[in-house]
Amino acid sequence: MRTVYLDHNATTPLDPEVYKVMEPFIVENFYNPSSVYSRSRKVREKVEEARAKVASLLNASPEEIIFTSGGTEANNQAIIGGAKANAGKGRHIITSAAEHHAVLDTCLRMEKEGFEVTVLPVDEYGRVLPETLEKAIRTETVLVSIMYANNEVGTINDIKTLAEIAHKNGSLFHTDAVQAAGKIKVDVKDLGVDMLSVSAHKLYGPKGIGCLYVKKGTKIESLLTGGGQENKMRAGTENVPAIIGFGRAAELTIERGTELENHIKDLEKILREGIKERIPDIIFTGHPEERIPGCVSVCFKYIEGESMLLLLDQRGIMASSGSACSSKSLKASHVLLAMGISHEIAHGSLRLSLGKDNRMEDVEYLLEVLPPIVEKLRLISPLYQGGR
Amino acid sequence: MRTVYLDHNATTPLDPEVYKVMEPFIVENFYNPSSVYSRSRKVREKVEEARAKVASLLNASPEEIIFTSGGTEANNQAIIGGAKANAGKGRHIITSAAEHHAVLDTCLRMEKEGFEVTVLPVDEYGRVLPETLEKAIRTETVLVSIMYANNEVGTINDIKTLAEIAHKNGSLFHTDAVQAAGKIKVDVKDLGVDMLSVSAHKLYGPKGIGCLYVKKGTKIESLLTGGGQENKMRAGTENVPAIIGFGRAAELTIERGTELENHIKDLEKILREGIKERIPDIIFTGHPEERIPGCVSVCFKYIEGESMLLLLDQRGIMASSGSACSSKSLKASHVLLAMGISHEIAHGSLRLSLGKDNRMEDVEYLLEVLPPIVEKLRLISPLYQGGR
Amino acid sequence: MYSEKVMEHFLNPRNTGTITNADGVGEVGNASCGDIMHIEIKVNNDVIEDIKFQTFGCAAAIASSSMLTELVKGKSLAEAEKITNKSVAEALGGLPPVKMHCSNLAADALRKAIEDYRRKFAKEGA
Amino acid sequence: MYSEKVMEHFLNPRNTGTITNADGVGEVGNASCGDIMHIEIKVNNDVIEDIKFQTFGCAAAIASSSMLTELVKGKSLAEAEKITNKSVAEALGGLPPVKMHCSNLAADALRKAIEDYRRKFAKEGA
Ligand SMILES: Cc1ncc(COP(=O)(O)O)c(C=O)c1O
Ligand SMILES: Cc1ncc(COP(=O)(O)O)c(C=O)c1O
Repeated sequence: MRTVYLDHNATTPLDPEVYKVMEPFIVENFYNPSSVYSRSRKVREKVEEARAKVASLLNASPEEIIFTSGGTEANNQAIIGGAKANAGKGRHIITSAAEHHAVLDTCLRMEKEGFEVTVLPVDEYGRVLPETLEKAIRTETVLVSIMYANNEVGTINDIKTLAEIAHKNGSLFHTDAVQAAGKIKVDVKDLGVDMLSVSAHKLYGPKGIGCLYVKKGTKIESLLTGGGQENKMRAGTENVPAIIGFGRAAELTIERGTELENHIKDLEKILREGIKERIPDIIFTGHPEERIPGCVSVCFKYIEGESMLLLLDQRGIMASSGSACSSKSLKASHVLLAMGISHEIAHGSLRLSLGKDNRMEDVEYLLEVLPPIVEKLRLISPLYQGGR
Repeated sequence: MRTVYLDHNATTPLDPEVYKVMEPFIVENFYNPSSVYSRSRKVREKVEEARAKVASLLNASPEEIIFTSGGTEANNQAIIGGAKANAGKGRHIITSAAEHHAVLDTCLRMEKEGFEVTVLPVDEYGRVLPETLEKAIRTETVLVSIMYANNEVGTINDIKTLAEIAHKNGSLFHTDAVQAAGKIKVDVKDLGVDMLSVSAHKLYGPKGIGCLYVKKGTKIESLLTGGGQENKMRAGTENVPAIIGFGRAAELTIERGTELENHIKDLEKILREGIKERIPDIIFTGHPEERIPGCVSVCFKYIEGESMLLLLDQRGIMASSGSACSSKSLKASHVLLAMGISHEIAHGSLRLSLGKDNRMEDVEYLLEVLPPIVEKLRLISPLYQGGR
Repeated sequence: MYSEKVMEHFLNPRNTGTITNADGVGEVGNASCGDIMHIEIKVNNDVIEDIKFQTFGCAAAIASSSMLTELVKGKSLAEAEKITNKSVAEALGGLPPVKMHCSNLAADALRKAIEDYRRKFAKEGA
Repeated sequence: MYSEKVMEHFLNPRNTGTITNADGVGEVGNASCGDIMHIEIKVNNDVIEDIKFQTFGCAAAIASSSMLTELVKGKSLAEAEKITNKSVAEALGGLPPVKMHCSNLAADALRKAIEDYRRKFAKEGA
């Protein structure tokens, strides 16, 4: 059966080029980079080369990169480590209602540690408006964490402006750039952020590795204590092949430049227009322009997401409804609800996220398969008047 | 040049059999196990199969296994998560002076969170004596964390007795079994522990993955918050290939049974006797019998460890001095010092740790190469009277 | 995740739609919890002669509705009322624990439809 | 980790050992910090005619000692005293930051040896 992968926001296929550089470090060069013998030192060199490549993707310095086990750990590290190390400033944290659970839940958890947390509302597109932050920020605000690009609807926040507001107030600014890195330019200097999270498996790199950028001079506590790895900021024997793969994935992202972005934008346009033409009673969610390329988030009235996904799967199409991480949960997406979409409509959400290997045929196939699926489900829906 | 790897306590080579099962999940089956389509569900099944295998190695149930990014995270999770979730019992933690930094430093860090920490002394062999624990334990002791086998000297603690003492007192018992799993039998039921940490790369599995066994009914807080992975106990997209590799490594460990243990013990005996015969003024450290197989820890008087390692490296022999993780630090091993060994002697420590691929020729080669190296360094040492 | 039976019913749901001049109509659930089940029955001599459903919800909800209609079609009202949400789930070869709540609706909707029928019938009979 | 120069000196240390009837002896460091350097010199007409070292320590410490002896052998005491720990490290092509403290010992040991010589010489001269 034909298969079409349209779930690149959940995870991306590992680039064979990335695999090529990882492979020699999986079996053959298995050495612990902290050992003193020459083979270990060579592994250490490769780890440091990878760090430089990741730094370069973000326009950071290598010393500003802490490798973590993924985006979730990077977010936890930034929030817990950043807030605790700077609690002298105050014990107030600000985040937004559209954050990934790795940020939102981690912030809320800090309430147990005596922090107060403000969850900013977002507008109908999922954006945090600068004036909302202006109003909520206080002298005691130690940390502001607002995502760069949303994983469900793709909306991009104006991080530069938001970071400026935080800095004017003397607060740290962290952004979860897990969905941004690899899709749009991520320049920590230009954004002016203090901390920024990335996950390799969202940019054609391996799973189990990510990083936190920490601007030089930023005080943060480590999350994992133990051996002095990662400049004492993240203990644990380094996941060497994954780090090396992440480095190569970062390098390939740089090499691709805006070419990939344009290719994906072209496909996305046809996908959107095709859906709009073929299927009535739909609502596209997310910002119409300020959006990462390739993310088509759409709600089909009268029907429910999981049913759609399973019927699509029957035809070899892989997509998601709401966040991949909460796909087992029965609640409607907190992101869509935060954007003011009703439960009923939010339940009918479908996220199609394009990636570098998608071709026009994939989009055409989706456009052929999706309309009858929506129609089939609508016909058995008690909410659909057309069916009565 | 001939190379002989004698640093298996630092990390082990990935078993090609393990690699074989991982490989299809690195590039081809890259799907996120939390997605709903069939290819993801197949990946999820493999993850759960791996969990069952790891559980079986430890004589645990699959639901009792939380996958983590390695031994360090498992230790941090156990200590922070265990102590915080049960702080109602009291805010006192007990650990030992011979622990790996991932336990020792994590316990000490809990002082910042309002916990009191008692670091138990160890005997000359590095063991925690049950009576020492008896004396230190109090009503408010929420958690006792004592390692199963020591990474530097190989000494095995009497976990069963120690866990009983903790339980009589109503305290949780955690053991760091990172150096035990794969080398000796690890049976959580027989040991009677509440939590137990394992790291895959120490048993011919991949780096970047480990697990924490948490006995059914044990209350613990998660360390990383976010998506609801690992039964809400450990957020983050699963490191699928590593988990599958860990499962296979566990299975191979079970299959090997005591065969490997015996092979390594035979080599170890010859290694020890050979060193004793050929080099004077040495001190073997660790317990003479209660010891994991393959770990030969020895101090050579008058000389310093790193010099030895570099000269061994010149001849293709890879070994370590003290813990791999602290090899960049300039302090003498805290484990050897805790055992009452002087700084001067502790600086001259060498750890040779055998593994499954070592053969008699490797031992013979080491025994040929090591004595002249020790002699050379002694001759330029101001502490060595033979040199004057 | 789902048993073969669940998938089979989800992909080929039986007895979907509505009945013209239904004798009883039942609906449970609401959109905020993610599932709505609507059941219509045609009753003759205390036997469910025809039954149709419409469901807004996940695969488990759709399959449960479909299975329920199969289980009760041709059964007496008394027999049909014995059907529990649990027996629907069992007939489907089990549901994932996280989805058990979805099958909780089908039998409830049927019961409401029977109640509705009884109410009308009582009136007519009176 | 180490420069080629460091490794070369570590693998083939120059001027190791002791001098019979040395004119000056200097020792610094202690075992608990992990490094001990012992230097002996033979002085003739205020020139270091011979120098030998013994070192307990890591590769950086051994290489630093060896390099120091090469740097000062044949030099006048005045010139030798100008040698700093930093210049030893530089001559070695640099040391890893974490190891800088090791080279701190070599010049100190030499200075002690020169002091020792001066003390003896002063007595004899007196
Ligand atoms: C916006 C965002 N943040 C964080 C994460 C978590 O990253 P990871 O799965 O690598 O832990 C994800 C992906 O699931 C994400 O989309
Ligand atoms: C006893 C012990 N505990 C914990 C660890 C840490 O394990 P990992 O490197 O997998 O984080 C190690 C290995 O370095 C160890 O030997």
